[in-house]
Amino acid sequence: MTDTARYTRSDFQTDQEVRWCPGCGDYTILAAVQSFLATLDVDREKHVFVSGIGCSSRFPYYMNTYGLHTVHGRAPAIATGIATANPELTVWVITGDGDGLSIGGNHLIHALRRNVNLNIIMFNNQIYGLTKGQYSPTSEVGKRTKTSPMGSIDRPFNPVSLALGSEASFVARTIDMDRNHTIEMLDAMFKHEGAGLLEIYQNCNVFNDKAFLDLTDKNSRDSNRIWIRDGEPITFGADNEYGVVVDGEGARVVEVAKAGHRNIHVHDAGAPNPAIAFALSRLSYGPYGPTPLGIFRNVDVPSYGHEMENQIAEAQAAKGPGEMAKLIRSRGTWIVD
Amino acid sequence: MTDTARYTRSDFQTDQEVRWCPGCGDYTILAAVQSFLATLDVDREKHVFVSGIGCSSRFPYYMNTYGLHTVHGRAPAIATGIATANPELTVWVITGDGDGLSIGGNHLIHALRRNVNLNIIMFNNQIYGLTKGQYSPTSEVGKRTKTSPMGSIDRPFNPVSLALGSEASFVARTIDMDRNHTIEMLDAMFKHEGAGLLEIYQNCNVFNDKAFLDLTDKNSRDSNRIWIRDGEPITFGADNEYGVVVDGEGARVVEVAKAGHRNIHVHDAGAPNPAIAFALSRLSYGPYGPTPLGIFRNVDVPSYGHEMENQIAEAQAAKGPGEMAKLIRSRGTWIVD
Amino acid sequence: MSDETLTDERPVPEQIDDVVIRFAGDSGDGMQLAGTQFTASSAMFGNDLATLPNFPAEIRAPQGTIGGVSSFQVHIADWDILTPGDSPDCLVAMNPAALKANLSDLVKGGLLIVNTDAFDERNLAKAGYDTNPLDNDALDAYQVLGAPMEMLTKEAVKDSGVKGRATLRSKNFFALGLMSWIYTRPIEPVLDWVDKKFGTDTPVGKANVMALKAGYNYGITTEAFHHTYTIQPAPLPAGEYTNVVGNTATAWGLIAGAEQAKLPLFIGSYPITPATTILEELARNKNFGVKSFQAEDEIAGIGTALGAAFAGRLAITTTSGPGLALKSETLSLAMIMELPMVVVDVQRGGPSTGLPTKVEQSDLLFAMYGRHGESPLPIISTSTPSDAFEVAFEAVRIAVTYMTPVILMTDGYIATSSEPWRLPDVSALPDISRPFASIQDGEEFLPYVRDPETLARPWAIPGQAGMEHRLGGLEKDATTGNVSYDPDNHESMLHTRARKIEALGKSLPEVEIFGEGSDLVVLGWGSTYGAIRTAVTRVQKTGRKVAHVHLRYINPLPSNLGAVLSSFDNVLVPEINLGQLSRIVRAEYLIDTHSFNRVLGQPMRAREIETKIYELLDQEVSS
Amino acid sequence: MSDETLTDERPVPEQIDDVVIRFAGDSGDGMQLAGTQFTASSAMFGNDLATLPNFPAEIRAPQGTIGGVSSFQVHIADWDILTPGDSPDCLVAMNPAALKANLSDLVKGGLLIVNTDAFDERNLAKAGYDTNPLDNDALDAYQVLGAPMEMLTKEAVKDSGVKGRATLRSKNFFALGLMSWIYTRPIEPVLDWVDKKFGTDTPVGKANVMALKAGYNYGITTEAFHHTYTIQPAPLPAGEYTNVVGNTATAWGLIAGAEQAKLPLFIGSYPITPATTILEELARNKNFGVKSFQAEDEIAGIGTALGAAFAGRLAITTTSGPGLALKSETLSLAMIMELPMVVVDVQRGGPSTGLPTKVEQSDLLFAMYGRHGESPLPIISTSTPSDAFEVAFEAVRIAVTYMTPVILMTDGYIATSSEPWRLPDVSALPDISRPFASIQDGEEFLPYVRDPETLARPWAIPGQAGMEHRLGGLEKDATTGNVSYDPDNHESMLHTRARKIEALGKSLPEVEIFGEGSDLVVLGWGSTYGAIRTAVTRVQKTGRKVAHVHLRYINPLPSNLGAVLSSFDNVLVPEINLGQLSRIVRAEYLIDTHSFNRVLGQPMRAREIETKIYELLDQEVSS
Ligand SMILES: Cc1ncc(C[n+]2csc(CCOP(=O)(O)OP(=O)(O)O)c2C)c(N)n1
Ligand SMILES: Cc1ncc(C[n+]2csc(CCOP(=O)(O)OP(=O)(O)O)c2C)c(N)n1
Ligand code: SF4
Ligand code: SF4
Ligand SMILES: [Mg+2]
Ligand SMILES: [Mg+2]
Repeated sequence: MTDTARYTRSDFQTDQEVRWCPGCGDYTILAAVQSFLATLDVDREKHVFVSGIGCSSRFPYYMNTYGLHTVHGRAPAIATGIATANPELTVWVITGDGDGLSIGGNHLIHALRRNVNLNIIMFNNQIYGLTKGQYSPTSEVGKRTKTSPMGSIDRPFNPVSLALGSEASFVARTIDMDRNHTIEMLDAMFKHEGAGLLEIYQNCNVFNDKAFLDLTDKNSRDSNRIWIRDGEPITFGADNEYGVVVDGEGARVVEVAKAGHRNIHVHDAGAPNPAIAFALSRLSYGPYGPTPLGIFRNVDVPSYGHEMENQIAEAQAAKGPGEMAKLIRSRGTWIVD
Repeated sequence: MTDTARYTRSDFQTDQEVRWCPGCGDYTILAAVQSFLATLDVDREKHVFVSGIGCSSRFPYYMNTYGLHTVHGRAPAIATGIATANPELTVWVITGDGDGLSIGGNHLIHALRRNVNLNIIMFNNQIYGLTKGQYSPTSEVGKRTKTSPMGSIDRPFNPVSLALGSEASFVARTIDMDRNHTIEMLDAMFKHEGAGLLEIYQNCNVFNDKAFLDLTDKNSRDSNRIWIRDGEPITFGADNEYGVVVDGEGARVVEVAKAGHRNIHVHDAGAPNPAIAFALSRLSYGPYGPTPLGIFRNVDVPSYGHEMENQIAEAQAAKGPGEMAKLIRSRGTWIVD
Repeated sequence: MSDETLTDERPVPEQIDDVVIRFAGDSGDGMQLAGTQFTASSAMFGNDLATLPNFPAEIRAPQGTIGGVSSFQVHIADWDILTPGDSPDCLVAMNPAALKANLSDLVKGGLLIVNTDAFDERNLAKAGYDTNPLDNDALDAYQVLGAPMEMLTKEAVKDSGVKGRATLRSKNFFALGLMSWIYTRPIEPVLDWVDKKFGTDTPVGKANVMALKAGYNYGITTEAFHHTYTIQPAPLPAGEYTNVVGNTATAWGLIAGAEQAKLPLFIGSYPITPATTILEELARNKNFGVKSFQAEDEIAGIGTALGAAFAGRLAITTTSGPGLALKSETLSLAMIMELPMVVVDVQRGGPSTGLPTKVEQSDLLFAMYGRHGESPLPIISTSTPSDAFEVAFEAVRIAVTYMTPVILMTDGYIATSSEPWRLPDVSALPDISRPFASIQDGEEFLPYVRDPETLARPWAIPGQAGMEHRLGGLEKDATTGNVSYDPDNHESMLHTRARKIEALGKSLPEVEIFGEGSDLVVLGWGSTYGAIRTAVTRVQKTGRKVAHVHLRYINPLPSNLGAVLSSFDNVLVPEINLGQLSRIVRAEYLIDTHSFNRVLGQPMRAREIETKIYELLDQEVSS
Repeated sequence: MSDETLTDERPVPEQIDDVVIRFAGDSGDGMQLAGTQFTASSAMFGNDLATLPNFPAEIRAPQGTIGGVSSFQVHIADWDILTPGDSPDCLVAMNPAALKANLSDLVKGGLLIVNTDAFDERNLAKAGYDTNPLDNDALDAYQVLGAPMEMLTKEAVKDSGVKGRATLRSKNFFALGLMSWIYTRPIEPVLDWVDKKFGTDTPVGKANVMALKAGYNYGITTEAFHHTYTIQPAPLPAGEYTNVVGNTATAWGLIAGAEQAKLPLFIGSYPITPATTILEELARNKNFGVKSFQAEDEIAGIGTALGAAFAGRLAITTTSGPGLALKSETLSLAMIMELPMVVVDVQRGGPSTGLPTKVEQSDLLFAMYGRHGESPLPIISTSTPSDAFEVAFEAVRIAVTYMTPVILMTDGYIATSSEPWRLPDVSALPDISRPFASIQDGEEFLPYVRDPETLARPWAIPGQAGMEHRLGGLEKDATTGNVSYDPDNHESMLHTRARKIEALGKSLPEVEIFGEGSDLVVLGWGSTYGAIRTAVTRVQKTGRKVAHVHLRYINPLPSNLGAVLSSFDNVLVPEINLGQLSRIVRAEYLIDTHSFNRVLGQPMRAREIETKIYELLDQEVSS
């Protein structure tokens, strides 16, 4: 972030009316993203926002950048096309828990494993908002919705675990209410080369209000937000009285006093092996009870877009730039006179 | 397995000519599955084999059971329909690394998270066989194929990691050449309730011969096959001179003599937390060097098919069986005379 | 407030035959509810009716703006009506945006009821009004009646227990009360509903009741509202009626079909507007043994349905255009596997995401040809909300009898609108079951040997011993069903699959002609039924000869259709698309149809069809 | 073995005009290679030619069985031929299964060359022969020439360094050598190829050369083979030629299009037979700046292409039927976003997985109507392997000029067969580039304001300052492209998108009529070109009047097509489907076409069309 910012937030606002329900968590995320982009020294026209379908996926209409509001679930694939066609661009994917994990799950995991140069923001409200309240792949077991009137029997995904199982090189989690942390995560993802996934717990006050209460309620949040920070021991609670240890059974929450401070796990987001990041992702099975927030993994891997350009450069160096006249003769010719 | 078997292997063979290339690993897997089924006390007509498209996916034609050879990538979804429609059936999914992880990745991860009562066998030959040799989502970086003449730049999936990231309750791996181990894995998966994934390294001798040489070659296999067995310390090598330890950095291979036997990790496939299973899956990034084989995870979770039946029973208990005459009157009626 | 206040001190109301009323307000104003309740009272009162909800694609578009306006139109009458009406006779406008968005539809001289409290500067600006239309001559062409509904509602509910801004939520009940007064509707059905939904003891329940009565009383006490109206009950055929919404009728028809086919119902679907409520209604009825599966996407929706069909269940999948696109590949598989399945396409505005909450008939050619290779399927369509019950039942019958997927076409208008439905005697529904395959001991099971009449192949399901068999997407041998690359077998299988559709055609009823003469026939399908029938009837009343033919079956077309159409000089085909049925009819019968296409995201209007009919008739005369 | 042995001691060969030869053997026998090399020599020799490979759907079906037979047919001639021939004049059968599978096609009296070594009991049984056809009168109708090819090959290559069973691998080269002798083909081109591929010093290279020469010499030394044939070079127009396979020509046409459109090419595709080799050919040419992306599925294939199009690249996606089904939804999005893209559909046998390695023309109606909503797209088709270059180039031109996805239809026959192609002067290819959008300072960028002639909207790409804009699948305002729910705007946009196709139509060439008269015109599209033209020419030679019209453009149809077709009494439409173009033509022009449909997974045969033409002409006469 530079201090002589070229842009202000309003440079990233469009003239389109924002059409979310009053009180929706999407508003705060929009504001955070706009504010964040204004701090960057990246030409506005180099940003591209690509979304699927859902409440969250209307996002690009509100960003005064290039943008595509595409079809349900396909944003990671379409964005992959943009990002590999032109790796000079900064490509953002906006998706929801339904868009990104239900219909779009496959494109998401493939974009992650390929390490395509994308910044993927997943608005996880644990519900289908736009279609008016059906359970999603992150809804908890037992959730009653119009399509699960007796309670959902689907075991949910943990998006962070899924991403790590998909070889993601950057995975983080934040919550809509915490604007500063959201911006911190956006910044880290932006700086990371290749594919990043940022899961944002986002409140849908119409169809799934208070889903994240454990993490947002004044009384419970301090003891439930496990901040994970690279290079720091993982402690939390109002007085950092809780901590996380990692051993041969995985990661678990302990009282620091009992476990001893030197046994508290020091987080290493850059560890080449994703095993511990995965273990941390299992501290909670959703936004219930102590739940880690922050960057789980952040490792350097060359991005797909650049790898592709490298091969072209190599091919041109080896064979010379393509010549049509040569190509059509490459299978042998003969002359008829 | 009973000793007074009702069936012999030939009861599970069909009159269709087996159309794989001579020497293909698919033959040994077919034989193993047929032999295994013959040992079970399950009526032949209760088995259903469902596949997508690929060399491996021709499998159902050779099984004298009910079967579907469907469309590319969709077998887990179609099988989900069968298994939830009738949980009394034993439903097997046969898929390949292309079919199951490329086009079909989404259905696979959703079937796993839902814990649908399916036994999924993935033939991983790290190549597209049927379309004549393009790289697949499990092919190694740098692999040269017709669609990657300068080497693939796609980072591969580790199918076991992906399955664990998808909340799978049973995940195992074996290799086509080892018939006994294959049958042992099939048996464990069959006994497990809900979704199981068995990855089988399968040699495609035409388009990707010797991909698993580290694990099959006489000279290298002993030092590269890490057998993982529930309740046992993980040691391997001709003289069990190697072992695996798990600590705050993940799992790694050590010399038992140096690390000390009591530090060797004792495998717990039934651990509710998948973190250590995931750590084990990271011991290798493919069938190169020391690679774990066996059951990574095997936990009890109620199956989707039964959960669905339970809700129906509950609904009927609460509301009585459905009556059409009542249903059409449920929104209020009036009489016109 | 005592109940006496509700004693009718009503001046004799004017008796009218029918009225079209539109409730319009902000998405958050509860207009859908007010309209639905008004409809329910009218139904109970014995009127015939038809409704048309209309809402924005957003969950809640910005308050107070044109984009955020939601409306509900209802047509009530003392005669057998078929459409929600072309233009409202009465418009309730809860705010300036609602006025602006709907005024041009109101008939000149129509009744305009406005919530004057909402006409403040902020709201006027949001709606794009420079000056307040209530203050100038902008509304001179209408009878304008204003009421400060917010103030009155707040006042009325002050003892309910509801506090603050939330009190305003009941203003739709105020409007409903007032409208009930003006149109002499009973308010008891509404009171019953509130009781069931909230209980009359809860703050919300109390507030709604208080607001409703306040609105009604406001009519009584305010002279301005003393010109009231009444519409006599319609002479509907005797019977028991319910007011049914199209998607509900579809869901019920499918359940009835499953019952009569003696098969447990399995639905694999992915939510999509405007189809979702079919899935939701089926999910609610698990006590019928219904298994409802919310899939990860549409491909899995039809995939699970296909699996369930193989397992011997009645397989259903429901969707709208974009989802139908995703089902295409698996539908072709289901076709070649010859497994029964009903695929419901609730058409919406296209292409792409299009106008997702609006009506369109533009998936017809897609349903016909939307699969690679030669992949013919039966297509059946529903004309009205209640017709959906019968059509869904019929789709099940065809699927099971002919062992084929069937595409059932409905649309966003039928899906969400309602009409009175005379309840059928469900115990008299036909048995449409077809036994599973069976073989003698030692006999070889041949999964592709067909019934000579229907050409249906046998259905053997996992669990049945001795009939183990494999199905696949590769071309199959004509008897064993094994993979066959034989050229002649392939060609013959293509013809056989086509002939199965023809076999179905032979068993179907011929089309009926409504009307006579040979000048002009209007040919329609789907939700244009009411508009076409109304238009044709009106023209007929003038003594001109014009006929109406409406299709339920589109593939195959009814056997006498070609002859019927050829017996007319003109064939007019009104469609909410750019001429899709027209194209099919042209190719089939080489008849030079007149396409009439209005694609506005709205139901067809009878008046426009009427105009078009006259245009053609007059051309005919003058030429 | 010294080179002298190759000195021609040839008796004067019989001069023939053309010959159709089919090499047939087990999938593992290398028949595709033998055929390809025979073709290459003939091409170098100056003959005109056409080829037809044919292989099983399995990678390697069970050895020795009918299902495992692979064949390669080539037609060589001293005149301008158009098809690989209906029936071979000469059949090479490497084993009993190959004989059984192909014999019925061989013309009576034709030359039959068999590898006698393969006719042992095991192979005969696998092929389903009870007795050895070489030993009885089964082959009396043919000229049978046997050679113990395996024994001779083994013997010939014994010093090559290749050992054991592997020596047998060269038997295809033995057969090739023998055939080169019989048909007086030069073997030098084959020697060159072996050198390039294996090097003549490697064991495999040596073995192949040795086997080739041995086969040739066997012809010289064995009296039985002393009746040889020669076919003079064809009087092809002067120029430089290559023998091009359809999919390669398609790939090259796309590259040429990208070059002339001044856009880097991006292909996002998922492998599928018979389209894969286009992706593979493009992947090979990264030095042209081609970015080739092997996607996770077809949806991602077109998805990435759409993204690349938005980013300002020439976007390509290639597939076959099942994949086209999966692309439907995104294709509709690309259509409404009005982004340029070429979608190549290499049609194969359907429905479902169908006959994946065989030819069919059954995706035409799917290409036309295979999207939900009103979603019109240009459709263009290629008639021959070399035509594919031009058509692919033209598809790029249309996509970029009109800002639209274009569907390019080809098929499994064109994809895999080859013909001599006179190389175009690529430096003279037209510039088909269209500048990206630009605006004046302060001007507002309006992404949906159109070019008045083409109706193309401007193309502004990320990275261009001041033109930031958002595209989506919801209906869009006619100028700003912002979301619009306005009813009239929607209807008008539907018409505008339809008019864009019409605008394209106006710019396209009219169809040309080959032939004259008014009795009968044969209307075709795609790979039936050669068969139709051959049939029509043959009939014309008898003095009867019959014409041929072949379509390159199918949507929109050429502007004069209706008039042209109406000027004939009969319109015959031969198609490898159940009448799809026929249906389009009927709907469009109300012409009662005669469909002629053969759907055998094989190219149309000229002879069958010829028969059909006579049938119609004679009916005409007698009626
Ligand atoms: C192909 C297709 N299927 C289904 C839909 C309907 N649909 C639109 S958004 C949505 C789910 C949205 O959920 P999510 O991604 O969580 O977004 P949210 O609205 O909660 O932000 C669905 C099912 C569609 N538009 N297209
Ligand atoms: C929709 C669709 N896309 C593509 C194909 C082509 N295809 C068939 S099998 C296959 C890949 C098979 O790979 P894998 O699953 O690994 O199976 P294997 O042949 O290696 O056993 C592909 C791309 C197809 N049949 N259908
Ligand atoms: S429905 Fe939920 S997610 Fe959608 S805009 Fe409203 S509050 Fe936000
Ligand atoms: S191509 Fe490979 S995987 Fe397929 S049958 Fe042959 S050896 Fe097996
Ligand atoms: Mg959501
Ligand atoms: Mg494979």
